[in-house]
Amino acid sequence: MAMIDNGPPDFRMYLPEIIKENYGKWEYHEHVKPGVLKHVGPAGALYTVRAGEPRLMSVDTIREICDIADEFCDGHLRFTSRNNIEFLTPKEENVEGIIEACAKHGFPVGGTGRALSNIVHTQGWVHCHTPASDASGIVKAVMDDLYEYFGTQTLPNKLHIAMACCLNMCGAAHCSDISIVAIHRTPPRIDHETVRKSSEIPPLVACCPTAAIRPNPKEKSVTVVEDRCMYCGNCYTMSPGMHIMDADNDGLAIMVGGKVSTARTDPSFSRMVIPFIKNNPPRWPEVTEAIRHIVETWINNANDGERLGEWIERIGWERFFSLTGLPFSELLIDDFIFSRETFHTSSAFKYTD
Amino acid sequence: MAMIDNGPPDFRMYLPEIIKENYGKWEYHEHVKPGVLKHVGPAGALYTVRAGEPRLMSVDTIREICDIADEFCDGHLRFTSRNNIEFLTPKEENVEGIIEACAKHGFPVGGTGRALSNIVHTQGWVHCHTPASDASGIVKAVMDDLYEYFGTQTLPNKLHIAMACCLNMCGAAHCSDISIVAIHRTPPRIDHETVRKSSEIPPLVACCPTAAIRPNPKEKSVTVVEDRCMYCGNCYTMSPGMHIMDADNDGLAIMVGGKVSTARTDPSFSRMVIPFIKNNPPRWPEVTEAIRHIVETWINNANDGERLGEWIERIGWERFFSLTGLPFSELLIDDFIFSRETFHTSSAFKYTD
Amino acid sequence: MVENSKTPQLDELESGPWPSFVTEIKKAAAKNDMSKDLLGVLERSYHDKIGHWKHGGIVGVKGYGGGVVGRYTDLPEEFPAVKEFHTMRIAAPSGWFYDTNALRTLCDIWERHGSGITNVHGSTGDLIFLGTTTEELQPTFDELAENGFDLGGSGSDLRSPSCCVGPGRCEFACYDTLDMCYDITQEFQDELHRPMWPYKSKIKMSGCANDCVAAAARADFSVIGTWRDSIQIDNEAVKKYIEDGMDVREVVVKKCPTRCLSLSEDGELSVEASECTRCMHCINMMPKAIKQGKEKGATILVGAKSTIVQSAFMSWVLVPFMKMEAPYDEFKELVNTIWDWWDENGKTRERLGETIYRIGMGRFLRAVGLEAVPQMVYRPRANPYVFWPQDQIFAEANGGEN
Amino acid sequence: MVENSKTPQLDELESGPWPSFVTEIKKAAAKNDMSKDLLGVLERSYHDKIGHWKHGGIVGVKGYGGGVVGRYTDLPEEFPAVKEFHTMRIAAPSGWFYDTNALRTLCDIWERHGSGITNVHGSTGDLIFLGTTTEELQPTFDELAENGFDLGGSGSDLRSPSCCVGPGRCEFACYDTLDMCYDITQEFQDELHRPMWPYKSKIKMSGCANDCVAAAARADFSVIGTWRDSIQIDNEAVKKYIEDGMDVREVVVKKCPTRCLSLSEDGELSVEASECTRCMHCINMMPKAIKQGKEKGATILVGAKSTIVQSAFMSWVLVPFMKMEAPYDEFKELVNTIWDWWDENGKTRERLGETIYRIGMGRFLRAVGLEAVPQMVYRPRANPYVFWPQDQIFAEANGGEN
Ligand code: SRM
Ligand code: SRM
Ligand code: SRM
Ligand code: SRM
Ligand code: SF4
Ligand code: SF4
Ligand code: SF4
Ligand code: SF4
Ligand code: SF4
Ligand code: SF4
Ligand code: SF4
Ligand code: SF4
Repeated sequence: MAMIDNGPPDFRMYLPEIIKENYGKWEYHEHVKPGVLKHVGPAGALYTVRAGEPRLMSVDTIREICDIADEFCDGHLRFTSRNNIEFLTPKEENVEGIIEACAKHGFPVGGTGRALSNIVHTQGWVHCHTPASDASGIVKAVMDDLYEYFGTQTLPNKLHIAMACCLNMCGAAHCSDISIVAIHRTPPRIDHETVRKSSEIPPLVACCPTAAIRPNPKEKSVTVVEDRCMYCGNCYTMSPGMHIMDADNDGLAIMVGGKVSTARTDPSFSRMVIPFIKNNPPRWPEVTEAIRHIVETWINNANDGERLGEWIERIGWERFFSLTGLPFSELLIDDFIFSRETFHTSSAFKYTD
Repeated sequence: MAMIDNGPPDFRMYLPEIIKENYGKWEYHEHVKPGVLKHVGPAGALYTVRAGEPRLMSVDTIREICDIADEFCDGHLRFTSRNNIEFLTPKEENVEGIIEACAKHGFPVGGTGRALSNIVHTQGWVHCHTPASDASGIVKAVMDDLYEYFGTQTLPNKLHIAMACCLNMCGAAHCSDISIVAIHRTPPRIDHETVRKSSEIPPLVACCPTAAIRPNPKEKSVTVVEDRCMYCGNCYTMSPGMHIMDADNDGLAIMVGGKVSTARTDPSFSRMVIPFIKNNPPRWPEVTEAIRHIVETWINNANDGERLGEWIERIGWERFFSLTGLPFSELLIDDFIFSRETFHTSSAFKYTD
Repeated sequence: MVENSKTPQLDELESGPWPSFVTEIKKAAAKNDMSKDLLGVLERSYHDKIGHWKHGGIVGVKGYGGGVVGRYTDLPEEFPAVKEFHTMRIAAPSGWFYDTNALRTLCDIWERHGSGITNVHGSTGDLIFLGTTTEELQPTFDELAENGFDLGGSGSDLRSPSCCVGPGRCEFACYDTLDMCYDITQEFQDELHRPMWPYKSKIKMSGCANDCVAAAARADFSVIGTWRDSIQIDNEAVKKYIEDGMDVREVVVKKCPTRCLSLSEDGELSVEASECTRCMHCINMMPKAIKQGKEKGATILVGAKSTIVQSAFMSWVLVPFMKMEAPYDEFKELVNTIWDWWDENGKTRERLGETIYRIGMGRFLRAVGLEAVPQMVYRPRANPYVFWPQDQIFAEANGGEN
Repeated sequence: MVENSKTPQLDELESGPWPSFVTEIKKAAAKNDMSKDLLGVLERSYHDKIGHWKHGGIVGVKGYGGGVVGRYTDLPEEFPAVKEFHTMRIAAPSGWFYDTNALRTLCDIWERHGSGITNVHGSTGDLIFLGTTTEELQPTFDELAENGFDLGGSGSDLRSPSCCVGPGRCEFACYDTLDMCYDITQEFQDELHRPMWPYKSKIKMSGCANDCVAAAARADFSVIGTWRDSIQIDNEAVKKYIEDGMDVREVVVKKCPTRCLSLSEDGELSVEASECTRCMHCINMMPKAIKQGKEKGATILVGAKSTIVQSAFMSWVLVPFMKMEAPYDEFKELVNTIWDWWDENGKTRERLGETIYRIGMGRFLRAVGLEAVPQMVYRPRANPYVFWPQDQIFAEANGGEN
């Protein structure tokens, strides 16, 4: 058993020489051009070429990436926290070669500075058991549609989009500039047989955040007070007998305005602005259109340097709805535990029609 | 039974002529001097002299007030939403006479503009059944102490103080620049005999906001899980057998920074900054001292026009604590339903020692 | 200080410049035994650091369920005159306007029937007769009624509505607060006098967003005056303020919360009207130069209350703009509809705001038939936990719109 | 598009400029049956608009409780190769630094044992091997381990800690995120591999408040680099920015959230250091002219998590400033103490933040022995509902301080 608990490999093994030398001593950075960063330290400069990848990758594609890194970076590279590849080299002269190689292999270069970066996303229909939509497919469609903003740096500020394929919201969708969240909308359909066989009743009853689940002694299973259910799917995680997926009624919600950095304004949650868009695979045109519309309204109205949420908070959410023309409805008003803090406890607001 | 449901007298009967003429047509107002307002309309000017009163008044004192109004105001007067008297007259020449008469009868003139106004307060030991302190006594002590700010208009902005004598917080103590709130700190002592005789058990159990009350079938009464009790006294309102008053442990908390107007900033709650000061009648010197200290720190540090809470929100609450030197403790951190919104979810804060 | 005073502690509260309530009680005590005993009970509280009043059986006057708060001292042997010591809440005229006749009449009635001590006023806005016996309640009421007065609310009923001075003395009043307060109080006499709800309910009216009756903090229905169109700027008057030494940029323009004011180099002030939230700041600072808009009315907010039980709530926007003119039918209908809903859905001792919070704005709005507007919230929900109306989504699934 | 393709819907996702995951699956499917069947299952989902995976029995490797997520298709007859299709989470090196050797080794192992499909990376930060059979789990693990790799977390354990690139390529790193991440991951191998808690727990490290791993949003322990002293301004460099056309007043000074920067007429920038909240904005805008302070360390925040069950939480301040140097003992002790408390007090499926919220910061702080500081809250409580420690107040009543 000597080989358990290795832990991850020591990252130090993988650092290029220039990083070892400048480690912790970096002085400044420059945006050379979209997708290319230059970091300078006492031992000289490091060039980074950032390129988008599909996240879901075959081993062959990873090998192609390795080929590029071998050719231009002495075999050194890293991935970013948003699933981009970063080719690392001290040689300025290699930058163009990397860019060309990326183009050849279909890896778009960009995602730096005031750009759209890659969408952080989750499993969806590819692998998860509770999704209300696919993740990779929507991400592909949205990135295709907003492609122009990945390779340029002309947005008001960074644009970080996230996609989560159910209400568990894996990733940081709850604090992203834009998040696409797949949602269920109907109470679980109970398969008593499976519940009986596979689940203990008390924890299943206890798991429901709205106390909608009651024991059903007759069936040795449970019942759901449908009126109280908010379709979170937590019960399905507890028991495979609580079928939450619903082909007709699952779909997507759009939330906007979150961030995590403290620059200028504190971290903030994303807020729901479109409660539901039907699943329309394979390219979800209503989703891509809605997102483009929000992004363009932001571009056209924000001040220089304003993240999406900063812009909205400055103009007020009522103005966001009037500028985008998105319909407001009671579905967008919080009615869970922390709703009180969202209520507009002031007669100072802007009119909209 | 013809005489029930009269409703209040029609206010129109009581309006002075100048008000009838200018009714709804006022053009502007001026602060003539502390305690004196001039309102101008098409029919001419109305002078108001505002004077403090103790709120608890004998009929003889009211008659004295009437004497003044008869002499100078043709019998017209009103009271304000903060328990001040307002003598109303179109005659500028009467203003000084009113001021002198007020002085003679001991009614301080002031409370207008950027001043301290009268303290809105409640019954306390004078009449209520659940108080954790007196109200009138503390108000008297605080107004004596801050007297200089009632008759001048040199504060950064208005200062509206409220006093509530138990956690029911009658009045608007929860949204005042400063509020003095009397609090209980120990769980109710149960008089089973009285509970049995006077109270139904299920509503008594249900009334507790923290579910600390359990039925006690043996005693045909209830028990309190002391660890869960937050001493709100709601159970005492439901049943006289749940004694919440406690001579040794009741006392006062100080909350600051609330407001209700929307001018510049939205209405906001007052926040606890001193969790407890012992009852020290008859003049509660620790309370008057604490409040004077907060007021002076505000005066010395706020920008022109800043209400107490606006000033604190601008500098940050951590800075408020360091400037005032008030000790911070976990008692000041919310742990009830809406606590989450108070947690500092950002690494951007100011250091204090 | 009196030598050998029986109230050494209270005596301490007669010194100092602020008028003393102790002096007041003593003044009444000179003529009245109840007040004398009140002084005794109170001195005892100052000594014991504990209250000496308890509630007991329900007391009141014929035909009413509210308006009287019953109190009994727990020291009846020592202070027999306040064995029973109930307060009566007297409905005050709109804006607390009186003439001396009215006040003297009230004083005379109270001197005859009670302690001779009052609160002018209680924090809901009633004039309070502080303390009398059970026996005297009805006679007091009868005299009051004969003279055109009435009781206010207490218990689980509508509490006495109150309002700011408004058009009676203020250029900022966007509707007739005084008239509306009188009108609705008359309209809802039954709700006010006969408790029937899960808990109390309050209505307060301020003529503008300065909110001089703190309606936003302490009324289940807060009616705050506002306007629909642009503020009106008189640039001649602006120049006058500047000449008189006001730093308009610093104290007005920079403090506008929405930054929608601008001051040109040559002192012209202008506003981007659509972005103004009508916060009142600029108007407060330059009442002669900036006037409110012309299309006036009120915002209706709901839900405020103090701390017990769920936490304090401030009122939030329900109707962004409503014309506010007699006979206030739209408002009355709204209030009636909401009371009905609350009466049906509220738990005992649950205020309107708490009921809406518990059940959810979505369900509340659908039930009372109001359309959701973004002005109701500072920001939309941060969670995806929508309670989807099932019938609606099934209709959609069968071909409707999403 | 392929004629008579079996995957007409997925084929649509091969067009467009962004690299296609469908192309990737097809690439793997050319060599591997599991991937071929994955393609089939996925196409079916695109048709049915529903997922076709279910969880089932717990699967894993010897000695570990986590690291593998078991999955089974609900269409095993049609797609037998993915009857079992479990993912393995491979612990990634700090900052996701690799060399091509390491990556190729991983590719080779996965080609031998699994679908040949990966996620680079999962959103917690693991490199994910997407899909293999139960039988192949142990052999895959064995080969990984032989080559110096290991599994990451899953289930109710510590999830794989992750960090930003930090000192590896960023001048803003206030501590060695890469080293700390490696160090604590090694330290907590047992917690990581053997689920034992009420629920999952996560640690993420960002070198500064830009928070490039979104630690504040999604880690029970968020370690955010900061400093104690003043930012350092190089006014020569400021002038250079001005010369180069930057409107420093507009884009830096005016956007400082605390308004603690000032720019003199002649272009000298200065800071009122005590009022700076170290938000990073000015430094981000002028990295050559403004440097962080010299006394560096980190703020420890706790409690972030996404939506399920009680609502999403963002992390809040627990320790305003902690030196962050190997061997990170103070941090490790803190984390251990808090885990113990949570283990004892947390309910099943209740994250740390939710447990603290339910039990209250006061009780939590007393239990873990931390002193309350105002930096923990945006503002103090708005209610007077203090849970008074009864022993403490009785001690006071008997003569102590208040
Ligand atoms: C490489 C990466 C860290 C890593 O370990 O992988 C990184 C690297 C840098 N970030 Fe970041 N950030 C990275 C994810 C993030 C994230 C995380 C996320 O979105 O999930 C955030 C938080 C975003 C948020 O608030 O929601 C993030 C918020 C920032 C900010 C703050 C921006 C703001 O104004 O709010 C800065 C400062 C700036 O851009 O001026 C910054 C700045 C930087 C700098 C300039 C730091 C430096 O001096 O090297 C790096 C180059 C950025 C660029 O793209 O121009 N980085 N950065 C991540 C690249 C992700 C990607 O592929 O796009
Ligand atoms: C694989 C991954 C998504 C991805 O494609 O990247 C993932 C996949 C799952 N997550 Fe997650 N979560 C993943 C990162 C996250 C993150 C992001 C993070 O860790 O930074 C979050 C939000 C942060 C947080 O922890 O709150 C996240 C919040 C959840 C939750 C909600 C937890 C909560 O407290 O709110 C659940 C629900 C649960 O635990 O039952 C969940 C549950 C799940 C399960 C295990 C669902 C289940 O019950 O079986 C998913 C397994 C999918 C599969 O088929 O493998 N996952 N999950 C991510 C892990 C990969 C990795 O190890 O690198
Ligand atoms: C008489 C009274 C109304 C009444 O019907 O009784 C009143 C009358 C006026 N108020 Fe008020 N306010 C009165 C209680 C209030 C309250 C209620 C309270 O405190 O309970 C508030 C809300 C305070 C809060 O936000 O917590 C209030 C917030 C204001 C404001 C907003 C101030 C701010 O900057 O936040 C103004 C505007 C101003 O002063 O510039 C204002 C302005 C005025 C003006 C100037 C309006 C006018 O044009 O006539 C009146 C003279 C004010 C003065 O004192 O200088 N009045 N005013 C109340 C006098 C109370 C007293 O005796 O002191
Ligand atoms: C007399 C008065 C205080 C005063 O001295 O001014 C008062 C006195 C009492 N209030 Fe109050 N409240 C008074 C205005 C208020 C206000 C202010 C307002 O109405 O604008 C509030 C805050 C606003 C609100 O409604 O929330 C207020 C919030 C409460 C509460 C908490 C209600 C809540 O939902 O949070 C209680 C508790 C209860 O109802 O059991 C309460 C209960 C009580 C009781 C009835 C206590 C009891 O259960 O017996 C007090 C009777 C005292 C007595 O001996 O007469 N009183 N009470 C005020 C009424 C006088 C009047 O009619 O003018
Ligand atoms: S968001 Fe939901 S469906 Fe998507 S990977 Fe996470 S748990 Fe699975
Ligand atoms: S989906 Fe969520 S709310 Fe509905 S029954 Fe299941 S656990 Fe409860
Ligand atoms: S605050 Fe409490 S003690 Fe004071 S009057 Fe109101 S209910 Fe009575
Ligand atoms: S005082 Fe409040 S918390 Fe304590 S038992 Fe009574 S109702 Fe419950
Ligand atoms: S609320 Fe407005 S209208 Fe009413 S008195 Fe105050 S300032 Fe005047
Ligand atoms: S009313 Fe308020 S928001 Fe409108 S212009 Fe004046 S200061 Fe600005
Ligand atoms: S979090 Fe700070 S230190 Fe880490 S990469 Fe981002 S900017 Fe650099
Ligand atoms: S770090 Fe932020 S708060 Fe500090 S000076 Fe710079 S911009 Fe201002």
